[in-house]
Amino acid sequence: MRQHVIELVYLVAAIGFVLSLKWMSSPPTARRGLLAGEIGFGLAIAATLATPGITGTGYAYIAAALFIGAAIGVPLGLLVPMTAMPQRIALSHAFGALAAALVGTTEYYLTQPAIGKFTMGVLGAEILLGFLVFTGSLMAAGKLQELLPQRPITYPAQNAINFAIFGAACAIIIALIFTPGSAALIPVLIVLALAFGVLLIVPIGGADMPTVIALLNSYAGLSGAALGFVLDNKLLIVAGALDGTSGLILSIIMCRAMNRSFRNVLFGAFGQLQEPDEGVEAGNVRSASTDEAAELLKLARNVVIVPGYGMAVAQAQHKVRELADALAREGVDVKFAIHPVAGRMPGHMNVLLAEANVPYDQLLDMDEINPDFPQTDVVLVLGANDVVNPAARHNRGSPIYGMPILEVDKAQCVMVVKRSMRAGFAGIENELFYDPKTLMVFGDAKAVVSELGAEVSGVKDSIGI
Amino acid sequence: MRQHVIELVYLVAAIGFVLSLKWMSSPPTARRGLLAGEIGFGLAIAATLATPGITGTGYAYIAAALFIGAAIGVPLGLLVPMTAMPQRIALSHAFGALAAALVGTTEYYLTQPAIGKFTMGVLGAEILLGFLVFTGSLMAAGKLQELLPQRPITYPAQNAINFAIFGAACAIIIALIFTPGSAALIPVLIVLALAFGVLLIVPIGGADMPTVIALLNSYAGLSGAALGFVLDNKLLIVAGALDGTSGLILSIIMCRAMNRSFRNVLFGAFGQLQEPDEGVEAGNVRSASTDEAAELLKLARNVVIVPGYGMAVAQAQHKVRELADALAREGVDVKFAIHPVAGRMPGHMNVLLAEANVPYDQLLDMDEINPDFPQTDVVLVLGANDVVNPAARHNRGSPIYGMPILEVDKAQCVMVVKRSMRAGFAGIENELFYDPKTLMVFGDAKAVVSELGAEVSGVKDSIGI
Amino acid sequence: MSTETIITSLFIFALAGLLGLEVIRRVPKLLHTPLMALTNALSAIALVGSIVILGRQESTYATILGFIAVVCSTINVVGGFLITDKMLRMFRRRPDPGAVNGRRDGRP
Amino acid sequence: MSTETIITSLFIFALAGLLGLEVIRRVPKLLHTPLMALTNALSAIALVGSIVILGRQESTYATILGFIAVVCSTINVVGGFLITDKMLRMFRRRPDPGAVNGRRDGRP
Ligand SMILES: NC(=O)c1ccc[n+]([C@@H]2O[C@H](COP(=O)([O-])OP(=O)(O)OC[C@H]3O[C@@H](n4cnc5c(N)ncnc54)[C@H](OP(=O)(O)O)[C@@H]3O)[C@@H](O)[C@H]2O)c1
Ligand SMILES: NC(=O)c1ccc[n+]([C@@H]2O[C@H](COP(=O)([O-])OP(=O)(O)OC[C@H]3O[C@@H](n4cnc5c(N)ncnc54)[C@H](OP(=O)(O)O)[C@@H]3O)[C@@H](O)[C@H]2O)c1
Repeated sequence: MRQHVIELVYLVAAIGFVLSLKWMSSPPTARRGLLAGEIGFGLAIAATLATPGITGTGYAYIAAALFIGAAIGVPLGLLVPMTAMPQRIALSHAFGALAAALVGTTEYYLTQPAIGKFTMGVLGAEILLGFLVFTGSLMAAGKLQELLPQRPITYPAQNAINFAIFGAACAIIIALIFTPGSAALIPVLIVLALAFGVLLIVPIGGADMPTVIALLNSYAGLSGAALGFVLDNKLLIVAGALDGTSGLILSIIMCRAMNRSFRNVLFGAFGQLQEPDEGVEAGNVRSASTDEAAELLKLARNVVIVPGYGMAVAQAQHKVRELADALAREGVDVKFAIHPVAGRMPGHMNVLLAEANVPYDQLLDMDEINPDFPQTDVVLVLGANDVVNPAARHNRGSPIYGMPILEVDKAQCVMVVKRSMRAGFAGIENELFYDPKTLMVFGDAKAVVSELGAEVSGVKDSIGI
Repeated sequence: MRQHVIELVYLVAAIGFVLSLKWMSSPPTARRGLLAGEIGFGLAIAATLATPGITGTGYAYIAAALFIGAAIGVPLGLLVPMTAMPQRIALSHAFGALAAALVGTTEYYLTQPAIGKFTMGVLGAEILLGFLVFTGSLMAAGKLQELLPQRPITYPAQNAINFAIFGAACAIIIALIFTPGSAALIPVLIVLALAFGVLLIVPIGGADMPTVIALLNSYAGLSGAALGFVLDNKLLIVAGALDGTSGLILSIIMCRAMNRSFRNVLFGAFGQLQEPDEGVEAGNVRSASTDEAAELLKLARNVVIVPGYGMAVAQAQHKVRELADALAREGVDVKFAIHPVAGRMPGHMNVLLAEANVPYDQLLDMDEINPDFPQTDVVLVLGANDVVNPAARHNRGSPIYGMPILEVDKAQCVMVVKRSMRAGFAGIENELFYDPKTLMVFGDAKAVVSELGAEVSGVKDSIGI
Repeated sequence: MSTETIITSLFIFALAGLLGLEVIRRVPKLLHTPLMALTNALSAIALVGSIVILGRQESTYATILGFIAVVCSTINVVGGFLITDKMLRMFRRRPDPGAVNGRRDGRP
Repeated sequence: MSTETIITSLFIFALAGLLGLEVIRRVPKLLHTPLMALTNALSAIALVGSIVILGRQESTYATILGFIAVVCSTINVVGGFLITDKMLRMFRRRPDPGAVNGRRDGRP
């Protein structure tokens, strides 16, 4: 009876989860969505605590574990800066996958050898996926945090080795299906899964990490659903399916925005260290001081600001907002152009600019803004590089060839703010910087932008008052 | 084992059903949606025929029943004219509900008295809903086909009687829950349900019939899902839930388009016979011949055609298309304005005009076209009445007060084609007809429109050649 | 029906209902009539229940009611799919170039 | 796990997956980062499995693994919801009148 009430609560929680994601469809309803998710989660936990069979010590342990988890989770939630969000998300995939994998493993030891064939198959897949996502996500987080080399690491027979490991893991699962009692196979499976997770990520370049994270998210969802099958817990199945489709859709969107195929991301070793690209003639570079740049900005009728990863690194979003406001007071029409893969995470620039109180309806998507560039007086490229690289349009040899870009080179004048002539995440040269209509303004994005802001509004004050 | 394969096929069928509805989201994918539905249905039937326990005679009977059903269904599908679609749909709800109700009843007799409490409750609800929808839909079809009086029929203590019947039915279900063996109660329940279905529809006016049909659709879906609970058939549950939500959403959309509440539709006896509305002064009516009307149409720069139920009755859609083409050849800009509840069914006008090959992107929704009326030279109202009645805007006493309308009275000139000064479905006068800028062109819509078409293109020929 | 089955059924009902809400809300007004015809056909899936009842021949009573039920459902499914098909065939996006010049009158 | 349960689970998985596809496709690019944080938190629902394992104390082994699992999941759920909340708070539609005139610099 009590079990049935618990399951009914799980049903309510599942509906809450669905509504939660549904309400993420627009900013005004998103907070309601968060609430629905929280309520669903809370109900599910409360119901679970009423499960028959939990002992007194059990409750003590649970309380301790919940406390420790919360003590780590709260600072992780509140203190992690927005720029580190991709690593943060990768890290939490690692935690989540580890938890699911451990539950699966424990479940195996508690119920073996009386495990049905199908259950054993699902359980094996769950353990494989769980531990794979665990190390894979750790690797991804390491690369993003630049603790590990971002460049893809390739070695001979890489694919062969990977396939061999994967094959061995599958063979173990098949063996377990027929002799579920061979408990000794489980540690082997776990080691193989851990190794596979590492090896899978090693040859993938940092630029593809966000896609990989979304894919790992999808796998984590699958493993959660598999756990639901094993524990006959429908809430886990629903949550896993939702999580899995979310990861899948996000990775598809990212691949599409970069014009790459899945296979490519997983096996292409995108961004391999390249010889300096011959396609770009290292012509003259025109650079400008912030004074000159500010003057140009003030004279423009309209300015489009293109933020990129550099803005995130420099934490320049607040200064950007101030500059935009100052320009608006000068009567300049200011817009923001957001490339779908600018930054390191889908929606990265949106979150940062939202943090700086830029209203979200002033941020324009690539498709909306591209037709406007020919009529734009000045484009201010702020720490963006790959997403404005014209090589994507015409240089068939470039690794980013075919990726849709922000066509800033069609504007009257382009100002690029970055610290050096170094390449962006894809590791390739950008001919835009050598274009005669491009002005480079070297320096840290935050410093440059705050100077620009001061100059624009300062000059105004001396005239206006 | 075989049972499990059947269930897996049902899963595939359920996915087919979902995709089927999903692909109805745009005309280009809609035919694929239909195919998905058909494949799913076919698979489900094929799997069901493999159910263990079906006898040889059983197969013979099944073949015979399928044959008879198809022999009736094919002509019903191919021959029913588009204008009779609402009745057709009501009628098939009746068939569907009857089938579900009969299956539920049989299931009761076959398994009683060994029926669990919850199952009995669901079964009782299923039988009640099924038979209720059966007679209710028959009544609705009768009203729409004008076999029954369309005016709402009210009598003293109507609501009290309805509640009493409903209460009695609920009491019987409760009794059955506690003594599932009292088989004699079932016929009583059935009779009450049948009576309730009739009495529920009697006081509802013809104008509300389409909403009622959508609601009955929703009930039918619920009863199908309930049957799925009883038979533990997940495919039935999925199909029932989809059907139920579809009916619900359509009835909500209709209610919203008519600015009415559900309660209102079910208990309001909308459209009660009214005294001739004092709000309308029976002023002068200007009428025109088709010659004059054709002349005016040709002189216009732009014409908006507003089709209504009269166009459907007169089957004038092909002639309308010809007229529109003729006007387009004269250089007149022709658009169609479709009110959400024009006709007798959601999307009614769209289907008719599609039948006449009017491309669907030339049909404008109310919200799109309303701002254009002040700049429109001539509006041609073709057998529409309630949907262009300005009383909805300002006459608080009118039963259609608050319903959003096509604001044709804001155009420069309005031509109304109908047979007489009679009222439309809501049974109320229309002051638009007395407006000085309105010209009435009396006659059957098809006849008038073909004359107009002839005159417009005839005159053109005599000038052009 | 065990309590477990009931809860399972409720899960499926809730998920399918939410899915229905999502999916059907996206159907444009344009296609509401075909949608009604299509759901009509799909809801005739109660046919699978009546086929089993009719086929198992457990009592005369069941046979008679099952027969009627199979006939009714078949009418719906056949008619419903045919009508949907007929309607969907009619929807065209752009006029074919000839039609604008009146060379085709659009009659079926 | 009986075959019946498996089929039920497959139904639920399929329906939830379809629902996920429908629902998540509608999330605008703008909200993709909060979406990732939110699904992160929700997927930590594996917590319900680990709570039971930890609570039942069926073996030392189970207790240890269960403890780690509960801690990991709790980190995710708490962190995930907090981050989502933090991000969603930041989204504003229109600049408040004062902000345009630079009276507020938008810093948190
Ligand atoms: N967003 C996603 O979801 C996603 C997913 C997958 C892949 N990616 C990849 O990530 C890349 C995103 O492109 P992007 O144009 O935004 O960035 P980017 O190509 O990585 O370029 C960033 C630029 O910012 C500059 N920079 C770094 N720190 C700076 C600072 N403190 N001040 C000023 N400038 C600074 C760097 O130049 P200096 O070192 O000279 O300063 C660098 O060239 C693409 O390659 C994309 O494919 C993104
Ligand atoms: N579409 C839906 O989903 C839906 C749902 C619920 C309710 N309704 C109700 O249905 C009504 C629809 O409004 P409507 O403006 O389309 O139609 P209407 O108000 O019913 O008016 C139709 C008009 O067409 C004229 N007519 C009939 N046969 C004709 C013929 N052969 N030739 C020329 N004219 C003819 C009639 O006038 P004469 O007799 O003088 O010719 C009548 O006034 C509304 O009241 C609406 O609320 C529709």
